[in-house]
Amino acid sequence: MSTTLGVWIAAFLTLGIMSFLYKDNPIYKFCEAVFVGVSAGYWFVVESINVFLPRVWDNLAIAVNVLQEQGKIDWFHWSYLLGGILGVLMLLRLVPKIGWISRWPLGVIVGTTAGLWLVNYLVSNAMVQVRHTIIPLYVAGDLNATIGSIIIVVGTFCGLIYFFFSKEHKGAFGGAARIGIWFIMITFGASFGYTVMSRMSLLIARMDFLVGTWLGLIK
Amino acid sequence: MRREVPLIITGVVGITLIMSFFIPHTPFNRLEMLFTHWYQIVAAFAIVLGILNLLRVNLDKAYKRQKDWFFGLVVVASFLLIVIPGFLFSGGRSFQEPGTPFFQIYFYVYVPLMSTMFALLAFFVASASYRAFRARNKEATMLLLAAFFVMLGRVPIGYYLSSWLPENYQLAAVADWIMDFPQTAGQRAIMIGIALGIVSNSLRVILGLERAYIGGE
Amino acid sequence: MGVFLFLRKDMSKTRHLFFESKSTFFFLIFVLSLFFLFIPFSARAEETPEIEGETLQETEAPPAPPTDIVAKDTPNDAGNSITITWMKSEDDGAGRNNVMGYEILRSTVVDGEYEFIGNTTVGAQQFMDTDTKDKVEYFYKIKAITQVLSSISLPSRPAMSTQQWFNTDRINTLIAVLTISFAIFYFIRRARGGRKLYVRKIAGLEALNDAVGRATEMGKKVFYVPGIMDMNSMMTIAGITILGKVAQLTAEYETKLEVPTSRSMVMVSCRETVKEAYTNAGRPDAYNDDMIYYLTDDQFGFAAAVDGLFVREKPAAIFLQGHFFAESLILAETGNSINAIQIAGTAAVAQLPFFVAACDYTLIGEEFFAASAYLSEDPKLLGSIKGQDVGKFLFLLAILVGVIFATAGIFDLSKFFVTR
Amino acid sequence: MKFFETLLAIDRRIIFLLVAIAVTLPLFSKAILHIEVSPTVKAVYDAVESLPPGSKVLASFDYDPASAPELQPMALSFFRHCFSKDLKVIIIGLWPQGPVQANIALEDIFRDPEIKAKNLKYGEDYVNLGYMAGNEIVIQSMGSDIHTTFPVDYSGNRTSELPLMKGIKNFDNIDFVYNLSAGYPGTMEWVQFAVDRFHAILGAGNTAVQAPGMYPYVQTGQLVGVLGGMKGGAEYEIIAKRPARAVSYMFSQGVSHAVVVFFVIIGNLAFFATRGKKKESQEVGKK
Repeated sequence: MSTTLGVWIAAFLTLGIMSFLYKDNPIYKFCEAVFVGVSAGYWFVVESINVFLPRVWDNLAIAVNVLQEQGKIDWFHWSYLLGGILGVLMLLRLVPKIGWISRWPLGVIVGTTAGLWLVNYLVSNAMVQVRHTIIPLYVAGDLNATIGSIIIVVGTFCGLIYFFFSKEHKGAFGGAARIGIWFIMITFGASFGYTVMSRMSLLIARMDFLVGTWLGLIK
Repeated sequence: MRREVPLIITGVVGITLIMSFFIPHTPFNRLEMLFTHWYQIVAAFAIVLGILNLLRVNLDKAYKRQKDWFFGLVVVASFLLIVIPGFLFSGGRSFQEPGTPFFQIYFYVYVPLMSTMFALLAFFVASASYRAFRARNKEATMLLLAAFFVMLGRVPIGYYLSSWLPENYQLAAVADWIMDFPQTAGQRAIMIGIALGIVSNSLRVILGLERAYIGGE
Repeated sequence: MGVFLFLRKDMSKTRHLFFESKSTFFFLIFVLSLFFLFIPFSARAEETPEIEGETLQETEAPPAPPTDIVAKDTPNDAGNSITITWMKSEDDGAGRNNVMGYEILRSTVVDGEYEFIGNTTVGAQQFMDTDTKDKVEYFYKIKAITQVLSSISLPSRPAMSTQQWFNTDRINTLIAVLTISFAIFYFIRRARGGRKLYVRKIAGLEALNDAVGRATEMGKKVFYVPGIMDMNSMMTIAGITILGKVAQLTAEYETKLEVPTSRSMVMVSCRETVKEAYTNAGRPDAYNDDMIYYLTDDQFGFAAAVDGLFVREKPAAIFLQGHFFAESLILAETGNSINAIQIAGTAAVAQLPFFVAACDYTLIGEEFFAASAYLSEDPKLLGSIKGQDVGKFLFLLAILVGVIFATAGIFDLSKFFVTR
Repeated sequence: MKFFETLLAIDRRIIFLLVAIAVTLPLFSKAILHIEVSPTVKAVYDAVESLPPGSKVLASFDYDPASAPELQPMALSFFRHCFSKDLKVIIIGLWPQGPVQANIALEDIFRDPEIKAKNLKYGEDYVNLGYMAGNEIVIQSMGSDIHTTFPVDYSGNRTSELPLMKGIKNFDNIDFVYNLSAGYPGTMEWVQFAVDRFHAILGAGNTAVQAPGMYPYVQTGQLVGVLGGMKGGAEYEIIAKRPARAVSYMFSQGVSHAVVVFFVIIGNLAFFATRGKKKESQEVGKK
């Protein structure tokens, strides 16, 4: 059995969370409260020291330094001041009367997200995938590759048809959409099957901690 | 004013960032990074709002002796338990180095909680598959079969069950085959669809047609 | 929309749709046999690359120098880079075959002193100097080296790095962005003109009303979780838009709504949205900031807390709409265990299977993004859906034509989709 | 029939209990099961194997302790492979806890006498540049200059003063990129930025959940190969002929899997068995 205090605390918290599987109980409530408090605190510290300090403080320090030593205005680093101002505007939410100003930084962030996602997903999801679906159906002398190609092209094609919104899924079109949803279901099934293993691994490691590290039953 | 200004900001920023993808010239080549950093800065500021809300709700609960008030106090106490050593006693910027008080709490309290919560998925995956994988209709049958073969093909049991078959018919090969072809095809259709959905949704946001996130007057 | 119905817990509703018992059974057998038939026939060839035995013969003569040194501004970049190409030494891979690599030398004066700036392996014919000052002329020499000897090429003509205003490598992406955007604009405009557009039913969205209605009947709460990501994800933004519609319903039905969030900014945005929805529904008095609250930024801390809320509050309807990761199944299974109606939606492909398995309805990928437009019934937004269908049609057409051409060996259309 | 009906409505907690037993009991056994190496794992192994000694390898640790059970074994066998082939390893992390996991792995691997004998030096044979906030933007910025992206390493040394980092400017000077990923940012971002934009050669280890999502990229060649979950880690250990932790957990893995498969079969049997009966009673009801 472990003689480290930390290991005992960890074991208590592990069992406390697991007890939720049986039913909600005070020990779980306690662990849950600890979890919420500690994790909120963890991210608060990390965001402050790992993001706020280097992004705002350090960049402005560089900007001021350049100004003092070279007398030049370093636009790039000064622009972080604007980021800091946006952050302060966000905090104006705490003042009910002018809280609506916090919509400005929100607008900047949503605009950034919309612009970046539009291009990046179009390139990496759509164009690249379309490109790799444009393949010859028939591969001379290789039956597997031929069947594989056909499945990929037909599956992608029909799958996309399923997502058509402005046309009723009827007749041949509906048939294709139907085949499409079969492919989508196979995708889901396969991903799920693959996941079972992943999740079991996590539990194995946790159980190994309990019976091995904590209780010392496994040599 | 309360509504128009943020919408205009959103539109201008969005279009600028789309343009920056095609323009290698400065300052456009740096905009993506700059705006992402701004987001991080705003998020770092905003976390204060969340934390204040969390503390207020829980202290309120304790003060008014509402149901489970004790656990409200636990939330506040454990928040302070990590924040105070984090800011004051863990060597400033090297607060995450092994050995600091912050790291000890991280390692012995936060990590086990996180790992265990994650590990609960093993149980949930089992109960969900028991319920969901039934051959109720053709679609469910597809789901079931794909899951069944992949599940078996990925572990040694699958090997023992099918080792008498020729190599390409063994469960591992079947699983690989499903993953390589039908799975890839389905995934691709979903991915292309998502890309189009994002293009359309982003445009609606940039054009100000979709503005729920901003609120009203 | 039977696809989603098989997932409902209430089986009696689905029975009429797909319950031809024998056919399903035979179908199972049929598909099973198909799986086995389609398995690859030939073994995967073990590829063992042959390594040629290299014989390093040391000779007294130096290697032939590289020739035709060409230095050019690297295209499509933000400057500070020059690309150098050359014809390899005659003793590289041929001749005496003793070249071991090349060294790249640089100078700002053609007959000045050349400094070493980098090296390449044998056989290379290109090097990118990424440390140049813009608008300054540079000359390059390439040195072929053997184990002991070396020979230097003639200098290149001067080259200068500059910044470009347009990335020509991305012209196809620009065309794609413009085409699809134009299609969307066009149909938004057309919809404005009052033309009615057909949009197929999306089962999960049809059920939205029922779910909130059920919560009202049972006198229980509605929970809405907008994912665990911040406003830097389009999925969060889409989730918040759908929240607007759900909030409008809960306001109308006078049902209690709770929105736990994992990010502070999402909390801020959700408050704006819900407040606006309650005002629009004519019930601003029923709105209260405490309906939307922050828990923790942590993925599993958030999941633990929301799980606790689910089992204690026992909501009748749960909406999981946004950007989710592994916690998806933790939330959905717990929601399932308390018999809540669950409607999920996400474009996180890896999480979709779990929502499909544990929720009553799931908005899959593109459906999730179309949801806000679909729910609004605003013709302009519906027009944008029609526009994205045009994009889909074009991609389908490209695949179809491209595959036909590729199979016939006429033309490789996939070239147009190469992205850099 | 009654039996099957009870079975259909079985309490989830019984399933939970059986899963717990299935996972725990095999931990006490020392059995080693046969493990088939899949082509995508072999591809990653071959890519590393084909690198000449002295090649520079970039390893990005994009996961946290929660996913360590799946990814840590991959980190260990990857480090062992690299160091035994005298490759130079540069460690970074896009997740704050990633570089910490890398240090834990290094500590483990240096206990191996074979690796210890090599007397590896920090700064010359491997470096840990630490965590950098910014997700995919970090990758993009590394594409132009790694030194400005990571001005200092994990312990605060100037990156430009580390001997290993001297000749390295961007992805052009990196021979192989290995990414251990548990989500976002992760392999998808490495593909989108390092591969699509800067033509890096990328291999990856993913949680088993993510791995299927990466198959399209493997198929297109954007990704050399991918290790999926603990099984992928075990396969790598097998192909490298160094069975370790992942291999030893495989027995538990197998048994727990069998239990789930068993439940799926039972569920379907019960479903088919009770279905006919339900139909009858419904028809009776109609009359």
